[in-house]
Formats: sequence, structure tokens, C-alpha cells
Amino acid sequence: MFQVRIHGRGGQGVVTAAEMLSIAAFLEKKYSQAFPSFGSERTGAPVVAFCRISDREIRLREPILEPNALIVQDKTVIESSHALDGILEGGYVLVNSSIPLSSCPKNVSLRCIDATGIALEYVGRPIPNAVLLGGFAALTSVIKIDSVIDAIKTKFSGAIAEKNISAAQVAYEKISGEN
Amino acid sequence: MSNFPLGNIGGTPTVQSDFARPNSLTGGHRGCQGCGEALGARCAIDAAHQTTGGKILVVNATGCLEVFSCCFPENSWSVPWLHSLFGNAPAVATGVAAALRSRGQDSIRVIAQGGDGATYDIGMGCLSGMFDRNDDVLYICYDNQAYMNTGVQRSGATPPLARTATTLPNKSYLGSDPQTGKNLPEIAMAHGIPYVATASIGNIRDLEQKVSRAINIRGSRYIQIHVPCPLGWGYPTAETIRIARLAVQCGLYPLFEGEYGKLVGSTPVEEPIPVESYLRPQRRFAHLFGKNVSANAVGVLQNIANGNMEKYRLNWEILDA
Amino acid sequence: MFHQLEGSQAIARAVALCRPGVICAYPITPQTHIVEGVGELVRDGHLEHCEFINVESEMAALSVAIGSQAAGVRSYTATSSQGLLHMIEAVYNASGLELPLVMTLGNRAIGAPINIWNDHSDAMSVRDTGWIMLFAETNQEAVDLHLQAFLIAEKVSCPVMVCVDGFILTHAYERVDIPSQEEVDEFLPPYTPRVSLDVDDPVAIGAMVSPDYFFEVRYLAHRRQMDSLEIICCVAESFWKKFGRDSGGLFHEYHTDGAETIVVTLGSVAGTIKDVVDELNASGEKFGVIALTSYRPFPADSLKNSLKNAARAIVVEKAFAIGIGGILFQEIELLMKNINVKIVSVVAGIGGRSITKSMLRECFLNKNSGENVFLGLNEDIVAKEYVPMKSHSCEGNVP
Amino acid sequence: MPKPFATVLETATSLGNNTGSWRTMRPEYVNELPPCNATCPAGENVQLWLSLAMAGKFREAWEIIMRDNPFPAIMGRVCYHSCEKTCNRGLFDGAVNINMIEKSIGDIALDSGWILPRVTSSSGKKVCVVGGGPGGLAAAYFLAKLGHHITVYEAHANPGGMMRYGVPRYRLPSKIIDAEVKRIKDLGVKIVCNKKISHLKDIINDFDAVYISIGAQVASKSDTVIKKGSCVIDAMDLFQKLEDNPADLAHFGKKVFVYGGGNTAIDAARTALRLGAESVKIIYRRTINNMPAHETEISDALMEGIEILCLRTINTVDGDQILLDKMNYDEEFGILSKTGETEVWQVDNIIFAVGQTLDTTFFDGISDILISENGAIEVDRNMMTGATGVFAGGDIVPGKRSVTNAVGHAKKAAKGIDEYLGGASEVPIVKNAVAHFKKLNTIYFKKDKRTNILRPLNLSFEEILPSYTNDEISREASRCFSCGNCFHCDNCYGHCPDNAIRKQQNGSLTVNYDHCKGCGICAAECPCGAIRMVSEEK
Repeated sequence: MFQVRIHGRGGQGVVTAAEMLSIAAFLEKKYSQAFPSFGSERTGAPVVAFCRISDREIRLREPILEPNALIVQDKTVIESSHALDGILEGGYVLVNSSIPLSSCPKNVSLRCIDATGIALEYVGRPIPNAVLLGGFAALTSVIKIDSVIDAIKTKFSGAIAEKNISAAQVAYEKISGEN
Repeated sequence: MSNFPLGNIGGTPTVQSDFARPNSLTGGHRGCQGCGEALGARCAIDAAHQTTGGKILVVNATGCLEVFSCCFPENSWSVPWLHSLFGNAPAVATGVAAALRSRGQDSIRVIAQGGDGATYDIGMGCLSGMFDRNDDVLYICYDNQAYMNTGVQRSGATPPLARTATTLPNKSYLGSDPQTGKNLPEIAMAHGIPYVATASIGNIRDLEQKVSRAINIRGSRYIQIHVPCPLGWGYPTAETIRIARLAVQCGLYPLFEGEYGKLVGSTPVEEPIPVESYLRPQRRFAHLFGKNVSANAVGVLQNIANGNMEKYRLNWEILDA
Repeated sequence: MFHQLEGSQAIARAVALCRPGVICAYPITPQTHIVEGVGELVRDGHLEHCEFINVESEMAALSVAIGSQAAGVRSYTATSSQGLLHMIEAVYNASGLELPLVMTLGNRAIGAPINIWNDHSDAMSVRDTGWIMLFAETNQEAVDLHLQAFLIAEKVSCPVMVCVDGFILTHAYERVDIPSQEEVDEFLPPYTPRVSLDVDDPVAIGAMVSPDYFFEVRYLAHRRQMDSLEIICCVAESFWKKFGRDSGGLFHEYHTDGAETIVVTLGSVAGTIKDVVDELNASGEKFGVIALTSYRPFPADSLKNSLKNAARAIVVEKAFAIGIGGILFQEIELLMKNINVKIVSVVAGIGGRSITKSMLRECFLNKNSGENVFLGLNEDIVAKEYVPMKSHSCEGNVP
Repeated sequence: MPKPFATVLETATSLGNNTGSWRTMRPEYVNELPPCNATCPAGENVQLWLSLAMAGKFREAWEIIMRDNPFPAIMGRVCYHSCEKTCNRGLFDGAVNINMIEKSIGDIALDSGWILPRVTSSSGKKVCVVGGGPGGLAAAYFLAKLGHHITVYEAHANPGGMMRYGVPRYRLPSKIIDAEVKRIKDLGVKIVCNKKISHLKDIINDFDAVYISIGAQVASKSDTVIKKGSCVIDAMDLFQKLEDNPADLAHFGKKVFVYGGGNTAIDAARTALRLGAESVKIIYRRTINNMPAHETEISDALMEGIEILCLRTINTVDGDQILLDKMNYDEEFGILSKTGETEVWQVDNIIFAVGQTLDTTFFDGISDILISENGAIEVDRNMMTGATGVFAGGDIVPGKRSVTNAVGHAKKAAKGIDEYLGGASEVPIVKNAVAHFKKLNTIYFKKDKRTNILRPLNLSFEEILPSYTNDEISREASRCFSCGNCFHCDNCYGHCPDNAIRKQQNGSLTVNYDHCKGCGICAAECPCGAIRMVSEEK
């Protein structure tokens, strides 16, 4: 079972990111489960969402304390929400940041990507969730980029979908380039 | 509308500009960035606190204000505060006032407050009962025009043609049905209670004056404060005050006062603006400016605004012309 | 057809497939997305001939549904926690009038203190109102139970409440099979009311009943609900034949044959318990699980039959009655009073407190724990905050 | 019995909750450059002294002006107030009447006899200032305050330069000049009049540093043919005679023509009127809206009945007749051409006001002083010429020619000279961004027109333009938007939904970053744009 925790702020599409990730896994005929941090997500407040991906039916109903992967949509929450706590050895950390992180946990493959910049450029709005999923697919290869694209289509439509898709592809190429 | 700054430049200094203001709702609360309701609450309760020398008890209905201001271990209130349920705040306040009367402590004033959901809908029965008995309570409704805490569902205060989670527009449906909705200030006045007023955080000086006038009146009083919500209405968080001003300037949110059921005054609108300049910056009205939307969609709201201008005599020039 | 859907949206689609004629919507976390979802299906034309009503409170929500059901139209609403209690008068009224309403309950704690997270205190507070109460373990079962609920309700002529864990299920995205409209139409025939307000056949519904007959009316209601145990089973069977899934019915057993300890529980926590039981059994233990679906009517006999061979029964529940303790625990203990099975009450997950695998494993392995366990309770806070009553005098002003 | 656990809370415990972590942007109080400060050629802190004037603190306001400009009363009469052109209030309901306020404060200073603090320090260094005009006197003032020993050499009988000889008395009475110059003398500055220094080398060795501010005295040539016996006079000579020996102008003519389009031409025309001329006509080669003169000057002249004949140049002056060529001006490409038509006018006097050029003989033979092709002396950032220790400013260096610019140059030069003589080197101050109109939120200002002073028709040489009363000063100064700098209106403090702005008893305002969520309301509602939102990511 592959467990992912996504950190960010209310209004940045953190919950939608977890949902899209679970849809992408579903499209690859896998079992997946996504759920928010069950709080009242106030605009700006730190927020967490979770996603489990597995080949067997997922029955477990507990929070994810030791994730295999972390997506940080807004690096300013790293400190206040202890976003990097509990990451498993050999895990993956994808951070939305235009500059490298000052500190990061041991033997974990960490990547930074300016998802907000890419989102602003391709989508015109600073919502980084679809972009980061593109990066996530490249970093972990737990899901394919095509499934991410199809998942984006379930959440957005028309021009907005196309823009998010191209943004996700840019992130995918960028991260796979770095691999 | 005297929109001088809040300090002593131009107008009389407001309570909010006083360095020693009570700060009834203080920092660290969990309201969204740019929350109009948090500001409205501080302004209203501070004004009441200042007028009565701090002799106020506050009863709060369930809702955004209650959830983000008091969740263990964080309490943002600096005044005595009681939260019971969603729909019973007016009745609970009646009880608090009765207790004070029984102890002969009439100098302590009781304020009940809630959002538009608690006031227009689920608490309407208790509110009407309180007015019916003319209980000595000032009810303050923070009107952000939908159920924001549960994710922007329509309430009785949702304006015509607005998008909410339960009034999603599509090809044939343009948002909240203009034939529906309540006018609570008018309903309150119909109860013949001593004082009813509408106010806005776009004009805090006007708001404070109305609260301190109301707090000194005995019997039931109702003040409704327009408090824009960046999340629910869809505009940048920094524009909360600007949006509030535009609502009043275009006539869709008339500021007026009533006593014993009769209109006695209104805050004049010096330079009225078309409703479009108030609607366009908000995503909840974006669908009215879509491609294949007929022009008279905005016309419906403009007629309402024009009606308010006349009914509440908001702009003397227009009326005299 | 399989979809990856949020629990609330899956339920909304299931309800729409049952072709309700009137839907009442009032927002309350965590069920709001359900009524919003159904509302959208109505507005986008997927669900025709359905009136979607935005009401002003939960009392209004159920009252509108009572009115529409009494007027002969299949009606539905959803609520949670405080909203359920706000409509409590109408809850009793609906069952008293034998109206086959269906309502989803997004389980959430009851205040004060106000709490928006999951537990079963709201369901437990209405267990004696005469509604049939079905608990869903997964979002798939939540979909299936809604399809069965309308059928059960209309067969028994008694309202059915489908309990779905707030946030944990309502807000969880999972793989769910949503049947086609044709399949559901074959399974669930159109609603033909036994009695309704009809100008051609006028009747008075809701008469006052004096002491001479009231006792019988209430007893008949009880008898009807006990008989519905059998209907719940056969509806579940016909559902299994139609859709190929063992959803619904009275309860589901998991590895109970030869189990020394059987864990009895309700709702989504059963999933976590099954994972723990698998791990324990793999290391030589003998554990089984009973996940109760039909809580009311209470399947006493079948439960007794399934538990009698076990040495110990651990009742894990997400609610407890202040002043007495575990609720399901009392019912199971009463059931097994003259059978030599040790019954342990485990109260956990109150007010959204997480129930983790490690907590459960430690509790299950503790063979000699007391009879009443409050799992996950913060003992330090209790020690600090509890002030024994005897420390201040209780005499009145008697000298 | 202790309070119930968790459901009953003490007041304001939320203050421990750091909602500041929600920010992605943070508000910061800034001090942006008000447009008036940015454009003032003398570098005055206009906004600061306006705020003091508003509060009725005229003495403090005067002291702030005096820090950058020793001639407030003169400025109020002759400065072309470029500050008012860029005043943001101009885009709202009319610029603040900064010029009239400065004049009024200058006058109050003179009437109340406010004096400057005695200079106590002495650097022991001797500086020579050549030219007692506005630039020279200002340089002397700034240097004296820095403790240097100053000697000013002035060619004419009285100090003042263009102020005295370039501006007629009805606009700038000499008693005003004398009073403001006296303050400079009281600082210990020695002014030697009727002392024309003809060449730099005459004085270079007697002083530790030299500041040349001799102005552009030579009248520019024009290609008009002037026959003998014609009654032609240059505007500068006219004003100089008016000042020093008015008797020469006793029988000034009735029909007077003035040739030129600048402020000097207007002043010359209005002076002619006051000398008894019955008809005064100004001849200007291009169209009226190209005239370099200031609009208020032109409108005053027209009000006094002076005519302006545009699109004409003087071909020849023959005795009491002048032959004019009618001109055609292509506005788009700025090409002037004769139409071939001509006009003849009877004339008693003609005053030439076609601008001045520089007399560079003062620097002949000194190689390292560079002179640009239009004759201006090249100077560096500290106004030093190519020759070390030799500084220059005013009309003789490149840049706009005005009394105020001269003062600006003098201030820069004084710092340069002081540094050259071993004083503290001036740390270059970083210029903040200019507070443009779009950064303001003018909804908080009530429309109220500026208080204009009636300009009655006055054909005498007496100045009868009154100043503001004290109330009028404060009232007009209160129209200042205080662009880019907090004026303590408390809007930010009052509108913050998170009570995240602290106000002290003394009125100071600071952001409490523990609770500020960065919503941006304070910045949006700040009337004067004194708060900027800055990204949190460093």
C-alpha cells in the first residue's frame, strides 16, 4: 500500500489534489482512497489531505502517519504543520518551490519545482495542484502521466482542463529530466 | 455617505481608531483571510462595549463567527459569551435578559448575534418570539448572504441570481430565484419593535453610531450588518471593504433606520453607481456576464436597486430631479 | 459501472436512481455534499419529476418530507448530529405515521461541546424512535443500503435511516459501483403508497389516539419492526441475486468460525478491525469480526447464535450513554446473559478521535482488561480535570 | 469548583494562536516618495512641512523649508511650483496650493522676525562665492551653516541677481529679498557688492574653494536688423535700471513692443505697462500654447490688457517703425517658416527678451574646465567643474534655468564643497519609489476645491497679492494626501479583521505579524498608499 500526504493551505486545491490522485490510480485499475483532514479548511489556514493506493481493496480507516510520499503545495506551511514528519526512509518529497529547500530529511528523494510559476504561466491562476501531480507521476512512477491527465479531465473542463494538463506535462518532463 | 478615515481626520474619531478600544473579538481567531464577519463583529461589540462601559453579555448562534472564534483551547472573545445552538440564540438571549431582570441588573445589556442562516432561517421562529415579547435584547445579524461555514449554501438572505452551492446556475437557471428570499429588516419592522437598522462594514462610523444608539434603547432592537465574504462571494481577500462600499453605493444594500415600524432615516448615497460595478468583481455573479446571458439579467438587480433608492430615499438628487 | 467518487456523491447518485419525487436540503457538516449532489442531478435534468426544496432548518427538512410522503410521493432527506436532534419531534412523528421515508444520517458527534467530527452519538440518540437503522461499513455498502432502504421502507411501511460515518466515509473518495437506472428500476418498483392524501379517497392521517388504543398502536409498531428482520434479509438476498454483492442484511461475519474472540462493531471502523484481525490471526490468534448492519431492528437471535461459541466478545462502539456506559455493549451483554461468553465494552473514536490499528491490537491482546475500556482516552487530562464531588459539602442549608 | 474543562474558556486565549503562519504576503509600512518631493528642484521635503503647516506648526514648517531652501518668501512669489503639476490631488479635485502656502509661511517668518540659530562651529576654511544671485546666496547659506567662512562677490549694487534684476517688483518686492538675504548675512556671510570678478584666476588662490554662480547675463543675439537711432533695450537692462536708477526710464514710450515668449518677456511687458505705456504688444514667433512662459503669467498679462501677436518675427527695426514677418508654424514637426507677408507697426520702444547666453570669458585659458557646445560648464555629481576646488551652479551649468533650480544646485554644491574641504562624505540616499495616484485610495477624501486667492487687477509696482490667513494655510495644507507616508488616519488599525495592527497611545501603528494573515485589507484601505504587500517568500 502506497500512502501519500499532501500539505498546503485552504483554497489552494489540496483536497482536489488528493481526489485527482485517487482517480488517477482508479483509472489504472488500482484500489485507492482519498480523504481530507476533516477540519474546516479556512482560506489560508494550513490543510492536509491523504491518498492511499493499493492493489487490494482498502479497508483501513486511520490517518496516514508514516507516508511513502509527501506533496507540499505551499512550502510556507512546512514548519507550522510539521509537513515533513513521519516520511518513510526511501520515500519521496515533492515541494512547490522555486528555490531549493534549506533542510530536508535523510535518504529521501526530494524534488523542488516552481509549480505556482508553471500554473501562473500555463493556467493563469496560482493553483499548483494539477502541476504537482504531473511532477508526482514522474518522481514516484506510482501512477502514469496519462492517468493524471484523465483525472484532471474529471475535475476541470474545456480550456481550464487543457491548460492544467499542459502545466502537468511540463512538470512531468521537468522532474523526469532531473531523475 | 461620510467616508472619512476612521481616525480624527475629517470625521469624529471612531471607537475602532481608539488605541484603547475593547477588542471584543481579538487576534488569533481562525476566520479566513479578509473575513468581513470578523471585522463586523469587533466593530459592533466594541461600540456596544464602549457605550455601556463594558456592561454587555453576548449570546452567539452556531455559524462561521462562532466556529472560528471559540474552539478549545482558543477563545477570541474578551466579553462574556454564550453559544448554545444554531436556531435558539434569540430565545437563549431572552432567558439571559430575564435572569438579569430578576436580579434587578437592568443596566447590563444583552446582545444576541448570528449569521444570516441562523437569523433568517433556522432561528426565525425564536427571533419572532423575542420581538413579539419585545424582550430587552439587541439582536445583531452579520449578513454574508449564505451558509458559509458549511460551504456557501443558499440562505433566505441570498440575493437574487447569486450562485451558491445549492443554486448553481446552468443554461436555463441563473442562480437564486428572484421570486424567493426574505427582507428581514422589513419583517423586523413589521413587529413594531422600537429600533431596526441596517449597516455595513463599508461605513464603520455609521455602524458604530447605530449600535450605540440601539444599545441605549429598551425593548427589542435589530441591527443587520452587511459583511462580505471573500470565500463565498469570490473576490480577492483585500477587497472586502471596497465590495461592502459598492453594495451600499449601488443601492442593493440600503442603509436605513426604523422605529416602531416606521422608516425614520437613511444613510444617503452621494454618488450612486450602476449595480454592475458591484456585481462584476464577484465570482458569485460572474455567470450574469457570460456570453449567452440576456442583458435583463442584470436589469433585474438594477430594478431592485432603483426601487431601494426610492423606497429608502437614499439619494436626494435623483428623488428631487 | 465503477467510479472513483466521494462517498456523498455516490450516495447522491444512489438516491437519484431510486427516483424520489421530493428532496429536502438543509446544510449541515458533514452531510451537505449529499443534498448538494442530489440537487445538482435534479437541476442538470438527470433526475426528472423531482422537486428539490431548499428548506430553512432540519425540522423543516423532515417535516416537508413527511408532507410529501404522506401525499404519496417517495421522499428523501439527509442530516447529521445537531440537525437530527433539531428534527427529533418529526423523527418520532414519521415512524408513528408509518411513512416509508428514507433519510441518510452523516454520523457526527452531539454537543455540547459542539464538534463536527465523526462518532455514533447522533444515531444512538434516536435508536428508540421506531426507525429502521442500517449502518454502512464502506461507501459501496452505503450505495447498496440506500437502494435497499427504499424497498425495505415501502415493504414494511416504516422509515429507514442509513447511517454513514461523517467525513470518514462521506468525504472519502473510493471505488464504487453505481448500478444502471434499468437495474435499479427492476429492483425497486415505483412507490405505491398504502394510504395517502387523495381527493378521490379522502382519509385523515395522524388522528389522536386515546389510552384505549395507544398501547396497541405502539406494540404493533414494535411487532412490525421485529418482523422486518426477515424482510431486511430477503431484500438483501434479492439485492445479492440482482447486483452480485453481499450488502445489507442483518450483519456480516468475518472469520467467526472457531474464533475465540469475536469483535462486534458498527460502521467504517470494521475495516480497520478486519486488518488488525488478519494480522493477529496470522500470528496464531483466533479472532473474528461481526459488523452489524441492521442495528434496529436488533438481530438478537442471530447474533446470539453467532457469538455463543466464542470465549470473548469485544464490543467496539463509537458512542456511550452518560450515566451507564456502552450502549451496544449493554444490548449484547443482555443477549448473552446466560451464555458463558465474557463481554468487553470498548468505547473509542468519540468526537473524531482516531482509532488506529496499533490501539486496537494492544486492546484486543490484553486478555484481562476490565469490562469497560475507554480506548484512546487521555488519562492525564482526566486525572487533571476530574474533581471528586465529595470534596465539597452537599448538605442543603440544614444546620 | 473549577471551571468545566474545554467547554468554558478564559477570554482572549486565541492570542496564543499564531495565525501569522497563514500568510503568503505581508503588509509593510513604507515611506514612498511623494510626487511633490520628487519634482521639487530644490529637493524640499514638501509633504513634511505641509503636514506641519496643517497642524498649525508654522515655525516647525518654516524650519523644515529652511533646511533645503533659504528663500521661502521669494519661492512663494517666483517659483513655478512644478510640485503642483505632479500633486496627486490634481487628479482628484485640484492640486494643493503648495506655492501659496510656502509664500504665506515665508511671510509669517519675516513678519515674526524668526532668526536662524547662530553658527557655532567653524571649519577655518575660506570659500569664495562669485555671483550674489539666488544660487550664490543659497550656497553661501548652506556653507555658512557648515561652519565655513564665506565671501560673496556681487557685480551689481545689491545682492539678489535674477531675483532682483530678473523679476519685477510687483511680483517680488525688494524688501522681501533684502529681508531673506539679511538672514544669510546674520550667519556671518560677507557680501561685497559692485565687485565684478572678471576671471577665475583673480580669486582662485585666495580661497580654499570657489563656487561660481554668475548666471547667464549676455543677451542672446537675434537676426533682427536694428538700424541706428532705434529705441531698443534688453529686458535685463530694463529691470536693472528700474532697480538701480529708475530715473533713466522717466520718459518711457506709449506704444511698446516686447520681442520674446518667456517669463522675462511677460515681466518686461507688464513692467512697460506700469511705466506708463498705453499699449503693450508681445511679439512671439510660434503659437500661444508654445510660449515657454508659465500659464499664470500669460493669463495675468492678458488680464492687464497686454496683447500677444503670435506667429511673427521682427525683420528690421528702423527708428520708430518695425517690420514684422508673418510666420507659419508646423506644429507636428516644429518647423517655422516665413509666409512672405509682412506688417509694419509704429513703436516708441522695443524690449528684447529673447533669452540670455553665458559669458564664458570668466574661465578663458583654464583647460580642465569643460564647456559644452551651448556654453554650459560641465560639472560632476557634486557640482565640481573640471578644475578641482572650483564648483559651479545655476544658469551656467546644464539643466533647467530657474531660481529654484539654482538653489537646488547650490545645496548639492555646498555638500560637494564641504566634502572637498574634508567634511563628512554624503551617503547617497536610496530614492524610494514614487507614490503614484493609483496607489492611493481616494474614497476617504472629501471633494473640496482648493482655496484660490483672488488676483485683483493691479497695474502698480506694489505687490498686492495677499497671503493665506493662518486658517487658510491649515485648511489648504490639510488637502494634502500625504502620498506614500502614513498620516495616522487609523484606517489600517480600524479595518483589520484580525486585530493584527497595534496602535500605541502616541498613535504609532505597527503590524503584529503573529496574527496578521496577509489578507491585504490594510493596504487596500490606506488612503495614502503607505502600506505595501510584500511576498512572504524571502
